[in-house]
Amino acid sequence: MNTLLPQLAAGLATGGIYASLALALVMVYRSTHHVNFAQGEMAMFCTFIASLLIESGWPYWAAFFATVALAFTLGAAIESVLIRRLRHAPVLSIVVVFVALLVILHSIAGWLFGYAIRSFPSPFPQTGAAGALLSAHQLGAVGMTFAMLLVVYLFFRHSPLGLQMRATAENPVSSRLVGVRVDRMLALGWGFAGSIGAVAGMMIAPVVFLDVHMMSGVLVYAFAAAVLGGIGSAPGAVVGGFIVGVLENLVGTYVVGAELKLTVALVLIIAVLVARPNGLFGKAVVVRV
Amino acid sequence: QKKYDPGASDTEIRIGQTMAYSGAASIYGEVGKTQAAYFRMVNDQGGFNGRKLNFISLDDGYSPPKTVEGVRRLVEQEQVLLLYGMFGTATNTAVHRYANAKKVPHLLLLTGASKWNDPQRHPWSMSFYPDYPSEARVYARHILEHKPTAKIGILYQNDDYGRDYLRGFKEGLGARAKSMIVSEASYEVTDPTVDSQIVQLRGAGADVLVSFSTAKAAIQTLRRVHDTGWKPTHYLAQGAALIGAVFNPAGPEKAIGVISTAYSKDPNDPQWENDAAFREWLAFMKKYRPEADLRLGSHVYAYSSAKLMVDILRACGDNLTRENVLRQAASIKAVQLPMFLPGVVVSSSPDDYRLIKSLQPVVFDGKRWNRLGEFVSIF
Amino acid sequence: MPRHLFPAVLLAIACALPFALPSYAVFEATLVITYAVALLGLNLLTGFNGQISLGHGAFFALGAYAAAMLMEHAGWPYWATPPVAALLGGTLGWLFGKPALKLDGVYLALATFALGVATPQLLKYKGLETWTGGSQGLVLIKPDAPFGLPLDADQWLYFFCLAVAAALFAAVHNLLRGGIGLNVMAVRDHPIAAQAMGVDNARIKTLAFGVSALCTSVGGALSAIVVQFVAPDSFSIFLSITLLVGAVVGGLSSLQGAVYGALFIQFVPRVAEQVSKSAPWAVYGAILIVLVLLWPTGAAGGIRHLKNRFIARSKP
Amino acid sequence: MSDVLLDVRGLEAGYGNSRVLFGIDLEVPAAGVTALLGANGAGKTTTLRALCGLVRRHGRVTFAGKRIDTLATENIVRLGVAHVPDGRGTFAGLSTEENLHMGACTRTDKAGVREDFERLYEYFPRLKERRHQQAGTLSGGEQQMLAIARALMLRPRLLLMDEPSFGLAPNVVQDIFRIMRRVRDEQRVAILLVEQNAGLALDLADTAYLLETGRIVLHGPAAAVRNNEAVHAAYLGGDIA
Amino acid sequence: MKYGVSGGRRQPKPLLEVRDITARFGGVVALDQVSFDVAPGEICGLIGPNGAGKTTLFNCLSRLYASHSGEIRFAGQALGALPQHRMAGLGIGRTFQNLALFRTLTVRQNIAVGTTCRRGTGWLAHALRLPAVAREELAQAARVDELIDLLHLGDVADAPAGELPFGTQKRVELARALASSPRLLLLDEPACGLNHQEVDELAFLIRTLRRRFALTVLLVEHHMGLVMALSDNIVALNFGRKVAEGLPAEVRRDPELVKAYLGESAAFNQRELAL
Ligand SMILES: Nc1ncnc2c1ncn2[C@@H]1O[C@H](COP(=O)(O)OP(=O)(O)OP(=O)(O)O)[C@@H](O)[C@H]1O
Ligand SMILES: Nc1ncnc2c1ncn2[C@@H]1O[C@H](COP(=O)(O)OP(=O)(O)OP(=O)(O)O)[C@@H](O)[C@H]1O
Ligand SMILES: CC(C)C[C@H](N)C(=O)O
Ligand SMILES: [Mg+2]
Ligand SMILES: [Mg+2]
Repeated sequence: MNTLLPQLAAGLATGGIYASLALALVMVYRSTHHVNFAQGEMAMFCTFIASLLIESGWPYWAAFFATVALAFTLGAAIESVLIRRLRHAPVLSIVVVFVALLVILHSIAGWLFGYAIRSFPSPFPQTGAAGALLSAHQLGAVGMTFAMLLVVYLFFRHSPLGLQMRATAENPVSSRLVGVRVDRMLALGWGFAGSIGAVAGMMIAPVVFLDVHMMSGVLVYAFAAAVLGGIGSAPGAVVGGFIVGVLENLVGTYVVGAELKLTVALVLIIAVLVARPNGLFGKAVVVRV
Repeated sequence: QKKYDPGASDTEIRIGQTMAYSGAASIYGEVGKTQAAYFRMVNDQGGFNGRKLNFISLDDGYSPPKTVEGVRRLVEQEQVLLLYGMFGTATNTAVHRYANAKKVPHLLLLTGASKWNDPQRHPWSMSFYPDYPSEARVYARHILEHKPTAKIGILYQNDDYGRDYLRGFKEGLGARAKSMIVSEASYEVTDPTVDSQIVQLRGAGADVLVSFSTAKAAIQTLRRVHDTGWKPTHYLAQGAALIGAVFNPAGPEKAIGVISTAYSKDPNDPQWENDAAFREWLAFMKKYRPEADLRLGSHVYAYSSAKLMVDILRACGDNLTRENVLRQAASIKAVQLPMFLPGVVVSSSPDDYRLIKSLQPVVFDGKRWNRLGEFVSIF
Repeated sequence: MPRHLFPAVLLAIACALPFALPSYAVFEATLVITYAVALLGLNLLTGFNGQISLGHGAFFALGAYAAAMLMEHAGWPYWATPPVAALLGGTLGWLFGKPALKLDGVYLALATFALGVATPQLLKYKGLETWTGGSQGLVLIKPDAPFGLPLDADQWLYFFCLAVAAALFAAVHNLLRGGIGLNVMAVRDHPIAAQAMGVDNARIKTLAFGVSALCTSVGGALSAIVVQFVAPDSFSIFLSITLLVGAVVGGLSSLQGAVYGALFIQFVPRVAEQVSKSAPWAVYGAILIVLVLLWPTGAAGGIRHLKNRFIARSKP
Repeated sequence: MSDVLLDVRGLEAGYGNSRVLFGIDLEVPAAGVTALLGANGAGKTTTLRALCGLVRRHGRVTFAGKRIDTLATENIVRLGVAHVPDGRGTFAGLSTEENLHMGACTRTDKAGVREDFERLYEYFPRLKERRHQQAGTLSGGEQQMLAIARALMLRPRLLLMDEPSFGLAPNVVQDIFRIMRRVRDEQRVAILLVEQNAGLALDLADTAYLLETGRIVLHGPAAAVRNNEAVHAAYLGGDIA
Repeated sequence: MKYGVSGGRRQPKPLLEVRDITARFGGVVALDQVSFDVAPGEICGLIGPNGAGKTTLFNCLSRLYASHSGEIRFAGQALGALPQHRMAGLGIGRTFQNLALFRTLTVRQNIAVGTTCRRGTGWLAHALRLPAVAREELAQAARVDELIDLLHLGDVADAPAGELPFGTQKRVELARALASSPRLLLLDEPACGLNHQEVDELAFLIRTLRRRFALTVLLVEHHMGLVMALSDNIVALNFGRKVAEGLPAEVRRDPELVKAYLGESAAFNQRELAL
């Protein structure tokens, strides 16, 4: 049996997973110029809440949108309660706070929700497409990723709010000087990123199953995908996600075996970055002297 | 005639442990918590011989250097009488030599690597978990007997756990290993999915799938295998063959036909519903671990292990020296633990540290485990 | 305050410590020293040179395995292994610094992160199993004090590590206080201007990477000697992150910061565990956040600030 | 003289532990130009920053009768205070056009914004040529034009200008002063002008203040200040004309 | 023209030769076939409208932009193949239009970085703090102190450079550039943001420096008073092309330049310097 096609399909499906979380990273990067390492855990946390809602009898879509809204609030709250106070702190201090958030959310989730692995429903039909390359859920999740991409892309490209967010991330002082409510923009950026993350989580959970560790693996790949695409570029994140997913599978199957596939995939990604230091779709911000 | 080593006195016995309460293996932290709960129950019932158990369980995050630190703290600062039930192969390996040099009992470890059964060189270390390679040999033998023409695909976790199994399995197949195994695929615990590995194994034409994996990968495997319409005979390591923690989330119908081995009662198996031992266990759990998730498999293990520990200490009487603890641990005579399958007895002798000596091959029918032939002794 | 007073006092206290502490605490103090050496390297790179590394655990692992394999397979004495770890770490760090030149910001962060992620896999790799011990790792033997010194093994190792650490701290201190140190910081503050002033950015950055990896490797080697065990699970990406956290919380761009950071790495998780068994890392995270809010530039920065305030107040 | 638009009383400001302004009193009339002169490091930039709430400040500042010394920067701006900051404050990663859009981001009159775009491109044809270019790659002078244009996009009532001629070619400097005159007259904008080219500034201004190490040491009608001996020597050069 | 080395550019060997330099950024041609010479000891003014390409030319000279066509020779040596950081060692020092100080370093440290290219000791020597390092540092400190005095930076010598007023930062940049003992000094708008008196002082300073350190200066400036007073020779750019070259008195009357750059009536709003 030829495995190339199924491997490609499996790669695309996992790639879609990476892409969806990568989009959340891009969202927060674009609106704050930080890479939020806690993004995955925020998504995991929200997915747990969705799971609780569904278990307590909510219809899927009601739980879905409630979770998206809640994730928005969570994101915005973290920004306005915590990150805001660090506005003048060095970048690495903020990175450390992200790490702190990551371990806090992870630890609290373990404490609240336990360590058992749970199934999470998919909104897409459970067609028994035996033998098909991709399941309905996988197709649906990829579709959802594209939908989010479109929204993020149009938002930043063509909406005044998107422009203000980009400007805020780049130069908060100048933004204030043209009347942008910077605090609100940053909170919104975190909120949107939280929501995207929650959607990503709810699309990922049916595939990888829901537990507190659900995102630790995904985050590594999502980070790689977002950076490969050129952090800050939404299409880049999605393309990056697919590339990482497929690359990893092909390397694992045909080149070095599963043991070193992540290593080799990462080496290849870094090689690409050395040739294109701003990622595939990123553009350099030139600093003139 | 009372005799004491550090950690023991007229009023208490100190027991030390490091456990993965955090980190990638934090699911095993539940074991430590249930063991603590068991000791609490013993104390509530008055302890024994007037002594209370003081159980000090530290978090090592499944990181060996942390284990070293923790164990040294337990032995040198907290002055425990013995180390008990510590989790993980790498972590225990890190303190293996230390415990033996210091002559501190290092008992009932939660790891099934074969190195723990080495009474000559490391008399102070003893595991309580079924030996991984031996279990793997059971599967190998089963395949050789029932499906001698099998084309085998193996999925294993890329660490000492998976590799120990893999080694035992190949030994079990012997000379036929080369021809029968058509593909091996490993995964990392951190891999988000095992889809690619499943595609690879299926692509190699395997009609028998052997998974030496832990819970998460096992669930994903069951689901993926089912969804793609692949129908191999599926052997699954007993640590991941759990109805509540693995089959139910994956969908029990997807696990029909899974073959594994068992030595204890699966609490999510309806056949034990009215079993006295099960009910006692349930009552204990309800009272002392009310927040615990009973779907996890680890509570039964923890309960049995803690009970055995208490039995060993009881057997020591008033001679609570480290040497005596070890002597008692190494001379257990055919104990039937309540939550173990009827017929699985625990025993040890000074030159055989393997406590669990037989396993029951079982097959899952979508609801419960069914015995598959007789007990198999493992050596 | 005379320039050398602070390190001198510190050294004096450090020398007295093992006689005042029980052997377990001496062991812990030795671990603090090994982390401090590792953080010294990270601090040089990330604090002084502005190159972020999310993967310094890799160099720590390199040093640890170099030491362990030399002792296990080649029968080397423990004291001969740190120089080899230094050489290896320095060379590999320098080599890694070459492609890293092209990258900065998140792109460099990813590259180093990848290094950290790949480390345990490489250590487990089957092809190297005969030397690395695979996922089982290698178990070492603890050395006793030589020359019949009246010290137990823990005390002796403490002094051994302290000596190595003091030498490295002194060397890095020398390096950073002169012209080279200025160049290292100039490249961080304004690479274009630095270049125009005649600073060879590429050289400075790769060498900074090399020296940084050298220190961290030595830290790893010492830690292997002290812990007497190496295994892939000890060097997961979590170690790299922990090192970064330590470096930041201790205070970047300050050599003292490395010591504070090491204390944090060694003791804060313990404190957190004592506060809450059920969610220790939530406590850890909370402590981390409080520290960063309190001292955005790390403990070293905070202490400097307090000192300035004190001096300002004590002046009429 | 027209009524006072911006009224500053006892303004103090500083950075960290160091104080820079020690009680400044200042008035800017509506539709008038007020010049603020001072040596290097006197605190001119800090004064403008303090008015906008970019640095910690104390004192009483009223704008159009409303206290603004407690407001956040963005809310001050939304009242109609535009600031051409020192160092230009370019959004380096955005295009020239996006930078201008940002200037108008609080405005809701689409037609007016479109009109202003045309007008500003007419003032600064160079910016029109470069409108899709990443603003960070513009030359220094081009970025300065952009900063001025961006501030004008707000259609402010008060314009705080920190060295508008900074890095501009002589003919562009003349243009800028012409533009300032026009916005003052046509749009009735009040201007607080910090400018090293004191000759031009005093030509345009009605009143002038002289700042020395954080204190106003001299103020009065521009012509009078121009004739002050000390001012003349330091800011204008040569003999009193 | 009291101090000008007039006729210097007719000497057989110019210090700097710029030949047909072209620089492009995407569609923008920032420099288009620019050629000119600068004689040793000369102060050459480089003027032109905003965006004419002056800074770009500086960046080509200090090799910040590596890819350009044409040739630049400094003291007879082609710069094309040399890495950027060698420029300081060859004797080309520069300041920047937009401040480029090391913001967290003190003024003294900033200036000391300028002496990098005069340092011979390496990493190992520093780590072991060999006597040679101490000797070198002593010499370097002397040089730094001299410049601090010369540029009146004594009061702020130990303050972080990023917190100083603009004009002071410009002086620090100048000191830093001088610390490398350059032969050719590239000044990009040094008078920007200075008041009249400060510009006067700057003019005086530049002349003093030239004499004292035998400098050749290439000066970009929009302050016509300063350019006209200082320059021996002026090169004018517009849209990346050289549009005029000659003595200040000639160039200031060039009708095209007046229109494109100086503005009507050629009134130098910055009055002539009293020199
Ligand atoms: N970010 C800062 N941190 C600390 N001190 C500062 C900062 N910015 C300015 N200062 C100090 O405040 C004082 C006033 O500076 P300010 O920039 O207001 O002067 P200015 O009059 O605008 O001068 P210039 O002509 O240079 O623009 C200076 O002494 C300067 O050192
Ligand atoms: N990296 C770049 N990308 C795109 N365009 C650039 C880049 N660098 C310079 N330019 C363009 O080249 C032209 C020349 O710029 P340069 O900075 O050399 O002008 P300048 O003469 O120094 O002007 P000013 O007097 O305003 O400083 C400008 O129009 C600028 O927009
Ligand atoms: C199932 C577990 C007991 C195995 C564990 N991963 C180990 O390290 O041995
Ligand atoms: Mg100013
Ligand atoms: Mg310029």
